[in-house]
Amino acid sequence: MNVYLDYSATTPIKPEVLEAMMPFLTQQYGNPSSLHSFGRESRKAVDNARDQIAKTLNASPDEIFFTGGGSEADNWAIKGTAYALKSKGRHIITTAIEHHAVLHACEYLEKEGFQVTYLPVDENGLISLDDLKNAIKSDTILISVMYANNEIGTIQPIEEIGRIAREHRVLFHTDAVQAYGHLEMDTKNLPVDMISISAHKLYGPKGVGALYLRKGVRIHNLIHGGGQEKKKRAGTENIAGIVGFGKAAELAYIDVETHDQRLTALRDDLKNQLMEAIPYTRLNGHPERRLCNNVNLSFEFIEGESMLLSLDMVGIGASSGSACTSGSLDPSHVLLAIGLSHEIAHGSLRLTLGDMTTQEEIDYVVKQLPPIVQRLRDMSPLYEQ
Amino acid sequence: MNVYLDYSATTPIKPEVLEAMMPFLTQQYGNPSSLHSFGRESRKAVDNARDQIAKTLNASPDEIFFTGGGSEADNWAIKGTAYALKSKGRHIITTAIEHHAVLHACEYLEKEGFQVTYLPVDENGLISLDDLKNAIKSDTILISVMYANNEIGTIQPIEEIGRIAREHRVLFHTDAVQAYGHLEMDTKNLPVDMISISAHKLYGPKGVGALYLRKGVRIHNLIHGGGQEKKKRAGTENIAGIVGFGKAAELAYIDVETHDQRLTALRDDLKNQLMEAIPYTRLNGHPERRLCNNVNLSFEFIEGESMLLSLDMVGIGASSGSACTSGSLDPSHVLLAIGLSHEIAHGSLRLTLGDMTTQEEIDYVVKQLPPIVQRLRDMSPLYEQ
Amino acid sequence: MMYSEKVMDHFTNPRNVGEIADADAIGQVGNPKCGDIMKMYFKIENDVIVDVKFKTFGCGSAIASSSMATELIKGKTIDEALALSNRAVADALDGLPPAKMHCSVLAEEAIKSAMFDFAQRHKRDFEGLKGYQPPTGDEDHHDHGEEE
Amino acid sequence: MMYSEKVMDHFTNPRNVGEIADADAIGQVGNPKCGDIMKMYFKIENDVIVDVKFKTFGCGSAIASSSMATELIKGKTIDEALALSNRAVADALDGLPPAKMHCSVLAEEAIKSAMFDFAQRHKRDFEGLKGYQPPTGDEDHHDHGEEE
Ligand SMILES: Cc1ncc(COP(=O)(O)O)c(C=O)c1O
Ligand SMILES: Cc1ncc(COP(=O)(O)O)c(C=O)c1O
Ligand code: FES
Ligand code: FES
Repeated sequence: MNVYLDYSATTPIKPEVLEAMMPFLTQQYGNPSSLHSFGRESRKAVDNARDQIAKTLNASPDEIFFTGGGSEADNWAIKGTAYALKSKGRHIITTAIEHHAVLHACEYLEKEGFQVTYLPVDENGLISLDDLKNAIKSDTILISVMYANNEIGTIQPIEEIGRIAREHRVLFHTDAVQAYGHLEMDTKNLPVDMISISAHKLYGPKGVGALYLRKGVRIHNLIHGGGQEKKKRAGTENIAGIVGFGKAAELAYIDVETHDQRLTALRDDLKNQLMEAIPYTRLNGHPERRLCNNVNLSFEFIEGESMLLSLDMVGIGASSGSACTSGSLDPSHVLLAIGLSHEIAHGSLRLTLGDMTTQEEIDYVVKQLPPIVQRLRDMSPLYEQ
Repeated sequence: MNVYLDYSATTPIKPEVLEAMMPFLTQQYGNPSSLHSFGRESRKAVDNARDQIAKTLNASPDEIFFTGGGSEADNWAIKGTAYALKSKGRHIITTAIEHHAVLHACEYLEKEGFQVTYLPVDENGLISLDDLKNAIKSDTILISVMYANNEIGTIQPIEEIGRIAREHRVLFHTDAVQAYGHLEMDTKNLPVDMISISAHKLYGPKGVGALYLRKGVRIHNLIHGGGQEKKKRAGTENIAGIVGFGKAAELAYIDVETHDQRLTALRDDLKNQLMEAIPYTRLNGHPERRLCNNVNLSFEFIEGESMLLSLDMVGIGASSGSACTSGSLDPSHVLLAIGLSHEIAHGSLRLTLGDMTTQEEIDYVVKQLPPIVQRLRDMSPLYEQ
Repeated sequence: MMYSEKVMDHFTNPRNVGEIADADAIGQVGNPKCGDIMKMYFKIENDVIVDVKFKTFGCGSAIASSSMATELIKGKTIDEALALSNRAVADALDGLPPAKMHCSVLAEEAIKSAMFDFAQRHKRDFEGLKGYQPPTGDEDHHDHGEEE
Repeated sequence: MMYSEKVMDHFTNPRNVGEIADADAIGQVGNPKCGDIMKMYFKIENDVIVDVKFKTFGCGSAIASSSMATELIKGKTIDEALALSNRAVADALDGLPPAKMHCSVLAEEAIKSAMFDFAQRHKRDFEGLKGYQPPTGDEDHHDHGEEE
């Protein structure tokens, strides 16, 4: 049996999404910037995708700018704001548990003369609003707090953060790459200025993302050149990718509530059964304020990669920490930030569910995982019966 | 009859290329950063594509870094070098006829405190090596000269430029987005440090490019984040796009000479017949040192967009100036740089040929274009019989 | 760039193309540098436009605007012609893309320029020319409507 | 991360897992902070390793390296065991990914650490331990082999 439980790393493309993309991988190859008919269909397709995404965010289409992925959107929002406002101030506030696309962009800016405050989080992964308020200085130009965490699924109080940002007239960016497709976001009510999203997390293609940029917010470009994306993001558009993103976004928000309920039930079943079956286990992330598809557990005395390997051998695809860094064995910065010791952080497992996940798959994992943990514990010098 | 003669704007994806991509748009959706089997095939596919491209450049695979397109590669090379070397110097040399991805990146850097010299070109679009030598100063950190121009097809003396750059220990970047796929580039012999390329110009998908970065050359990242691309370009890889790029590159270089000869013959036939049939016409770009697929003609007394519209009505897709700016009617900076007056620059037409171009198509254009030009001239207040 | 069918029709079959040898008024606006020149020739009898022709160097929407504008004012009085706004031309064409609205402005201006010529030749004053300043070549360098 | 079949075999069916209650020598290296601890137990008779067991907290290649290393030295003399290099362990596993070479280093070091323990207990000197410094906990913070 093959069970993919790594939907937060990436998702398969839905058949309807691929179908929408296919014309643009075959006959409809024109460049949208071209005047001729070959290009016109491409232009329409990009406009349509922009409308589809705008609708899901209750935004105006001209607030949506396509990028080459979530990381580019994050880098653009952060560096673009920093460079645009550097004469106003050089202080940025973010959190200790951001995705590396945000963290490393901030660290880069630190080397370039900016100051960055990394807000700590509590044991559930939540930032404190008081910490945030205290961190804001007269030269703070940007607050960047992720909507939901990719490792532990914790959902931040984005609306409250946004209100604080507004009060202090500081721009607010949120990395919603994991939240988008799961949570409703209404930009007419949500006080956010920039939102990063990425197609491949919601059954769209890899290599395409977008930045929502509230009307009137001016940041520098990250990629200069041709006049695409209203001169804010140059480069011949990835039409097929953009069309797929639009379709995927539309599908995700057709009935996001049912999606949420179904996944939440499966998630809780998986989590509860595993925690019952395996002693010395803790749940990472907030018990309630968490993504409907995220289970993150730490099993004491064992190490994550050997668990992943063992799971892989029985056909289960999972992740320990974030997929982006699992090539290295450095313990996840997120797990350390919620207070886990290095040893325990190393023994963490992330199982993320998706639209194709079935109860049967959950049951299979619940059957397979406990003996794997036991076998590795039996081999571990840290484990004493 | 539908005749696409805008291959320099973008190309259709070849069936073999799409076939190679399909698995990664369907079952093989794993994230290459994941440890499990779902991700492993993706990892292999990216590695294979990197090998394919490295081979065409006679480079090592670890000198190839995938990006979200040619514009990103250009921006990365230029800004990445500028920021990395800014303590060494702040002077950059480029040309007046670069693609906007290079020009606007340079203009942006000027606002950020860098100095940029824009080398002029002669009436054929060639820079002067003496001008280049004279422009180099003690604080010059980068020379960026495009391999072949996207509008007029002129091919620069890249090897000589590279040798001058080496002598002066200045990094040398070339935007080869138009040249790649047509011209042989052997990085073992060519003294270049960085090369930008883009898949959609050689029958690969849109939204994927690459930067060749010679081993040992250190520039700053443009997109920070996860550890992809040896930590030089973050973001979940566009696997399908990368696979398509690899395949397209391989195909392009299987028999690049035959490709060149065939297109050169068609190109010259098209150019000669049109110049014979239509008076007051000039060829733009170098008569010999030009891309095998580029015809660029100026027809006096008329304006480009109305020509494109008329051609479109008979099924012919072409471009006037670069596709990226044809939304605006500003005359092409390239045509002005080779000395054309504004009026004449406005009346220019670019016809770019490709692998699917046939003699029949050429004949069709030769039949259709002259009456179109005549009709527009008859309507023009600038034209006197 | 997506033009309406009306625009395409007037671009493909422009009405009133040509010159009038003994025109009573001639107006020319635009600048070859910008890629657009519009020239209009008028026959005027008793302040009524009995004939009008144009020649245009410019984009598709400039040609269509010339064609439509000349159609709209043929047979009209000078005052009616001066009242023609660029928006009316654009509307009659079922709209123009935002970046192309200025092409219709050229048509409005070409008419005004010709009527100014007529007024000068006959030492006349027209309500619609109040405050009118004839364009002076290079200055008429219009914004190409690019978005920032 | 692509492991050879040999690695997967030794990871799935590790040889010599366990402890030896009355071991003649024990070696432990690694650091739980880094996510890897390797502990080896030896029975030694006449300077020959008659039995060896290990326990490992670590990644797949650490477990496979422990298994392979213990196999390679079982029945060998102390001198032979001390001559075992991490590369020999990796080679016996048909190679390890570059970022995982240090896991085989742990195996080499666990053996050295145990032989040092044996040498100390019996006040012996071994050629292969010349210049050997036992690891001191926190300092043994290895580079995780990430590329820059
Ligand atoms: C010379 C040149 N450089 C850069 C680019 C930009 O490449 P891309 O469209 O892949 O961003 C293009 C084409 O648009 C080009 O012709
Ligand atoms: C929270 C978060 N931000 C950003 C990213 C980066 O997105 P992408 O992989 O599309 O570059 C990811 C996923 O990798 C993510 O989970
Ligand atoms: S004449 Fe139409 S763009 Fe200027
Ligand atoms: S033990 Fe294998 S990575 Fe450190």
